[in-house]
Amino acid sequence: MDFDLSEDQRLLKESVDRFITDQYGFEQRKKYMREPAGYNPAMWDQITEIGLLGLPFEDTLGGFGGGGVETAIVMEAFGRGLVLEPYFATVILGGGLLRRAAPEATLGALAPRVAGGKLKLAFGHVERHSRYDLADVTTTARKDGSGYVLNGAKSVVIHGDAADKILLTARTGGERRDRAGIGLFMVDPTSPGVARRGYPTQDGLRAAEITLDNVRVSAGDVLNDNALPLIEHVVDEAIAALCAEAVGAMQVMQDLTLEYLKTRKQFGRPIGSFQVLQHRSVDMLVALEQARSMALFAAVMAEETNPIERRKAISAAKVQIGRSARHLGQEAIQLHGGIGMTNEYAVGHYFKRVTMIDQMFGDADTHLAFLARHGGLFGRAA
Amino acid sequence: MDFDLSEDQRLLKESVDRFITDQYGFEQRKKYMREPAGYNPAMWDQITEIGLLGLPFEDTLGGFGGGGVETAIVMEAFGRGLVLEPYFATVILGGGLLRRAAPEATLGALAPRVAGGKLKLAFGHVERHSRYDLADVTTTARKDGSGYVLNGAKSVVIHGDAADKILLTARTGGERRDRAGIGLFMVDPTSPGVARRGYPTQDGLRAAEITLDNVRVSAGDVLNDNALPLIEHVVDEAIAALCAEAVGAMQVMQDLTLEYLKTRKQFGRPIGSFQVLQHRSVDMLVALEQARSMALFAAVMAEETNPIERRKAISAAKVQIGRSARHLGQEAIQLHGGIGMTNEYAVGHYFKRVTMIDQMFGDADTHLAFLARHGGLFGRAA
Amino acid sequence: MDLNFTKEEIAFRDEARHFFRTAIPESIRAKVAEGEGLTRDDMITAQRILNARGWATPNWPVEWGGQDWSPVQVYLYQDEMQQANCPSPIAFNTSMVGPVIAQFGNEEMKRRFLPATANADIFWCQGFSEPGSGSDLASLRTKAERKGDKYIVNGQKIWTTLAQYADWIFCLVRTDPAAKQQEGISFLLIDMKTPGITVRPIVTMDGGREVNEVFFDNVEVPAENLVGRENKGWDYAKFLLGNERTGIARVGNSKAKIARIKELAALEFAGEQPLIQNARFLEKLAAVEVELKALEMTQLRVVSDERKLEKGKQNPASSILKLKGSVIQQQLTELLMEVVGPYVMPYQREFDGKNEPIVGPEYATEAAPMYFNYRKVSIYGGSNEIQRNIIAKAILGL
Amino acid sequence: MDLNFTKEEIAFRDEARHFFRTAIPESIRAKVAEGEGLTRDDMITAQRILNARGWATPNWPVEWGGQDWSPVQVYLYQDEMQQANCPSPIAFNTSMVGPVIAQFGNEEMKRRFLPATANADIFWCQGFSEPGSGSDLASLRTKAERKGDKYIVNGQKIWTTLAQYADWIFCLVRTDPAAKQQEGISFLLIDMKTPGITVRPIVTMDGGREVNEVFFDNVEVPAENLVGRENKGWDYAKFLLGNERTGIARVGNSKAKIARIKELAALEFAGEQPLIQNARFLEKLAAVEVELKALEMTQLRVVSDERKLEKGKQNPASSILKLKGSVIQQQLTELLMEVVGPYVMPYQREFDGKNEPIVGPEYATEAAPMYFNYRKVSIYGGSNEIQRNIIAKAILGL
Repeated sequence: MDFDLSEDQRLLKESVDRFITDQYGFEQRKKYMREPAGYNPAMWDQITEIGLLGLPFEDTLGGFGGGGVETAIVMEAFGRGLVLEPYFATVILGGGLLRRAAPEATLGALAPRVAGGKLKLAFGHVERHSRYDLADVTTTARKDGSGYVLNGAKSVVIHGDAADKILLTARTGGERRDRAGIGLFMVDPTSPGVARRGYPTQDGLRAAEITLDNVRVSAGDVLNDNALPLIEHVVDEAIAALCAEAVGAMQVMQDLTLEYLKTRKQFGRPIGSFQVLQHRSVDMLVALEQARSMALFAAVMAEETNPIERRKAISAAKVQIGRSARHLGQEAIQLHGGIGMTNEYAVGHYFKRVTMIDQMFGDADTHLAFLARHGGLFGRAA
Repeated sequence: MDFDLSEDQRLLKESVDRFITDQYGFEQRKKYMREPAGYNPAMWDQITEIGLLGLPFEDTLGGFGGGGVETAIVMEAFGRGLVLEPYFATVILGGGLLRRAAPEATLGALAPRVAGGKLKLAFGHVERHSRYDLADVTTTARKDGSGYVLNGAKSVVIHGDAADKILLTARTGGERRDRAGIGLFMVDPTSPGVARRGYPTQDGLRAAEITLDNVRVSAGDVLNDNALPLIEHVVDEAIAALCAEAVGAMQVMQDLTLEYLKTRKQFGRPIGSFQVLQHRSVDMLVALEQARSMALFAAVMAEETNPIERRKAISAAKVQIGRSARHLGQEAIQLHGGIGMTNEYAVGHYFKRVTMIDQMFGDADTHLAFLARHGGLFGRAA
Repeated sequence: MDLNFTKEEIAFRDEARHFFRTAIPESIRAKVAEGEGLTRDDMITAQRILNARGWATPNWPVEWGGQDWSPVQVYLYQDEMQQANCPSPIAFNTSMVGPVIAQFGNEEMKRRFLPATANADIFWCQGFSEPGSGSDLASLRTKAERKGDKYIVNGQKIWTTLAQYADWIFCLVRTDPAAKQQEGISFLLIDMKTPGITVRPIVTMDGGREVNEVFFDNVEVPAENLVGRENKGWDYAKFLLGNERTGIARVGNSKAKIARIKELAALEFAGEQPLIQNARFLEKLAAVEVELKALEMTQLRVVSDERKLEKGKQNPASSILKLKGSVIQQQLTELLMEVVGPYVMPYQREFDGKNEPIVGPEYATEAAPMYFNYRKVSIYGGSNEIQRNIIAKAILGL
Repeated sequence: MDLNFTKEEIAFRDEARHFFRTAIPESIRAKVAEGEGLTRDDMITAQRILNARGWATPNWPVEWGGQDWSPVQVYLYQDEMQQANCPSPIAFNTSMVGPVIAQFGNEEMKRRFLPATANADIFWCQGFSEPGSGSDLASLRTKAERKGDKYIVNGQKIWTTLAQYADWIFCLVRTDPAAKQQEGISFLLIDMKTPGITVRPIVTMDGGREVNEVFFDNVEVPAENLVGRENKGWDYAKFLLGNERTGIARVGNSKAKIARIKELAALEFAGEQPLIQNARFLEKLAAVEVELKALEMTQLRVVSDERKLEKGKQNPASSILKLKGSVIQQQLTELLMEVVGPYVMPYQREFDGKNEPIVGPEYATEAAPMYFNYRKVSIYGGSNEIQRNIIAKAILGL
């Protein structure tokens, strides 16, 4: 066992960290957010240049074959910067789906374009009443010649308004909530019958509602007609990535809070000298370190091939991150007092981001229920 | 609405409080515990003299017709003293069952003996696998002439070894866990076929295991052959009484802790001057006041005739008391440090008592589940 | 002891329930239920309806429009108002500056301000906090120098709620810079239209614009706008902060939120069932309901005790009302967010956009902003940490 | 980064697993699993089995019987030992006094004590706390006056765990009453059979007799029993307390408890189902499992970091191990009590009674006492409050 980063991982970390430090200060980010796209295209180009867009792909496809640890390195840094660009949607979700669920030809054609920054992706899986159930798909895919015709709607498609192509689930067979019969399709948002409406999210990112009215999908854009287990694996990888991002965001909240406690004076002394605030900072540290540990666990377990073991581990991580982030975030606001409530100050933005991360792909209690249903993490006595 | 005590209630409170203050100091209690019976018969006589044993009965039966508030007044004081005598078993459970579930003739014959301190009672309702379900009765009552023959066993019968008569449930019909067909019988523990084994409980009180091997019960001792709803009402009253007792015990833990914080010195100053311990004492106060409020609510709602409203209110109180007592008790021990862990010092005894109260008639989470299942406390919008 | 309401109390409750649900426009109550911000007009409209009935200022002296209600009536009035999602009377007017003027102002000042304050002809805001003085209010530095029949005010206030709506501001200002912290402070009424006053909004993290900075640059204030005596402002501020102990728990408000949560949980699905049938969700909600019921009982204990206590004394249980009340309010916003699920994500506060149709169910829009916004309830008005400091000293004697 | 164990590490783990589950008598391991107290003989038996294999003192210098294990091996050793419900080597011997003697004692002292300590031929106890000095250890007052080649010791120690089993006690004593608190303290080894020593048991609230008061009344101690230099005892004590940072989380122990809880939850019924099928119970347990898994990962991060850190430095994450570990251990005792249900009530510790047959299921007997007893894990060895003080200063710089 060895927690040290490899030489390549260390170099990756250095370059991502440098990018965030140099380009993603809080004031810089405010400017990026005001761009028409809701993010800064120049930053997208820089992310492309550093080579991060190729993360999940083999080098023959323009990538560098990164796994869970590499993803965590990038996403933790992005969490520190609260990166606005559609990296998670394009690379982690989109790239992951291409890699795990698309025919080799499609992967071969698209991966280089993703890696080169030419193709932005998004993944539509939420529906009006699906909540967090990936199998709860009512959007229909009716076979039509060699292709399909789609009808339905997808909600809260993260960075759906920036995407050049939308990957989405539609039912090719079976009943609502059946695990079988869930196809994965690629849709051009400019095609006839596709309506797209973008909007900002609570955390300053972007999402879109997508409606599909007799949308024709050609055979080449049918990625998979029965894809749920593969989608689940990609979602597990995505959750692991979000865990790492949340840890980055939590670290900043912790740092900001400590900084504030050391400088803000009340009753003639730094408020960090008050024992109550000291102890509560320590409990924040505990929450942070526990979350960091589980994000690491998730990064490693995201590659596990036994699906139940993998999903249990990922659920456990999502529980820990959700609980730690809620506790740490609420305390960070509380210990800042009034200034923490304002939009001008950074801490609230991190708080909003981790709150939204808890909502993505199932909140802490939803994952706790899954974990409990499958017997927990530790076996009975040997 | 009026929270003031009536004149009678005030007099009752004064006399019970005086009894506890004079007779039930912690060192005195230690001595009583070493008596062969596990309590002090002289105290039983005093309780009789004050007239507390007649609490639930009408004055024609030697009592004073007390209700929920009177019960709470007595039990809160008894909680402060950690009273060892079988008052709860005899009067609250036994007296309550006689009053609500026995034929008038039986009540008329026995109530004066209870009120006069001549008849101690206990109630057997727990079985090996029943947990907290009063309807989970496997002890059988087979009709035999005008009486019944009982077979089975009852567990953890509180003060069962002191009781002159044991009231207990046995199934006269229906299947295990059916609500119908649960009879209430009175058994003489010295009768043929009854085996009784007494033992101390964790909190220094006493209980007994009772086994029944073809025990004949005459018609006069069959209190009721289908009694569950009535038993539930008595158990609700008993829970309300335990809530009041727990509040008394919590108040003492709070007082002991504050006293300790003010006198114990570390690092050259009273530890109560440390802000962290101040804030934690305040959170203990919050727990205590919330519990006190709900014990009051329970005292009043114990008389409610709509069984679902009554049971929901009582469950809510048991939840609050269970949670408050666990929090306050654990903190009381923690803030005392080592001394709080010892058997010589009082606080641990209160902690053990409130821990056992949580176990009686369903722990906090069991009652929370009941409450949730029945729609909670507050209605939907009018 | 009788915890049932008397026949008269029940009649009063029913009267209040009927009044709040019929006299106050449905459109305004719906906004309160959804957690949408009220406009200035909404607030004034509601207050004038209450005032027309004499119910805007029940806590004031009777001669100035107050009601001689029992504590139980006051409780029922608040509880029904909050449960009906009726906006409370503007707190700055009715709970804060009004009682101070009624208690410490001279006759001239009372006549000038009290009727207009009750009827919201004047919309007040409060100038207490300053950038350097959060929990440590007494360290404030905004200065008022007496020059002839005027005070010249210079300095800055912060966290001034609804200053953008306000006609007047009541301020704590330092009139004696040499005096020790709490001495040398005065209580001054200032017309917001006076030259030299600048209001700068502070956007909160939920996107709300409730709070402001207010700058004073050589603002001339007539000396007659001084409340009571110079350098005694700290006493008046303590009087002000000591009012309204019971409403602070906001029990009726939390009851309305629980009703709302149950309503919405019947519309949202978790798997094949509506969420309202999900045992785990119900248990989480029930756990808060228990705490709320306990808090309501605690509040009633305090209320019922009030008439027996000396003026100015408090029941120890009253100290926990704000602490526990704030936590319950916050927990309920968490549960509301949980009900909504993925649709909490779209950000669609109207002033941000172009009045496009709503994304997702309408009730989803305010769920996350309300969660973010409610973090304030344990910060403003004396943070929960300060509350614990005070209780530890005043009640526990530590 | 590779979080898999190497082939060598797996082989070591399997070897440890096999050893602990076969070499240590089942009867002893069953007592640990049930939470029953071990007898002195049990503890010595287990330790001698470990020592025979060289596994009683892996953390000692190799020349005195230690193992040159990697941090990962140390972790695996502890984890497997705890999971197998094997008693840990007597901590006073192997983690406390042994390393101090090995580090600071002279050759003569090492030869005299170390082998006997490793083999539990001497059973040690620890004399640090005093009645007046709980968390404030440096305020201790037990006094050792040098008289010729002897020290004369007078004073009192408290919370002395297993003093009733001990042959020797290692004590902090004040040798220079004039010096400032932490100076003037020495580290002294005292034979418990010396005249003038009285041991008085303190019964804890669970009925246990683990801890004692130890009184010293003119106890004569040969000067050669002084460890290191006079008045340097505080440094040695700090060294001692700084050891064993990782074992303190007791992750393996908590894993064993979870296994036990699941085993018992299959035997107990809640309604028609065994408790192990009750969703709410499983979620409560799973919530603790998540925290435990996180703690295990935290511990592994610390372990893996150890070889890279300077001797004496710590990974910041190490600071949370005791805090979180103690809370998890306590939560698990609550869940164990919940599994057992009404049968937690009978009190039947054997020394209290007449060896009657057990009431209720055998596993029920220790559930409540263990809950009561485990309150100590957040108190002893530096309370969690003191831990937070230290972390706030040392790690957070507050």
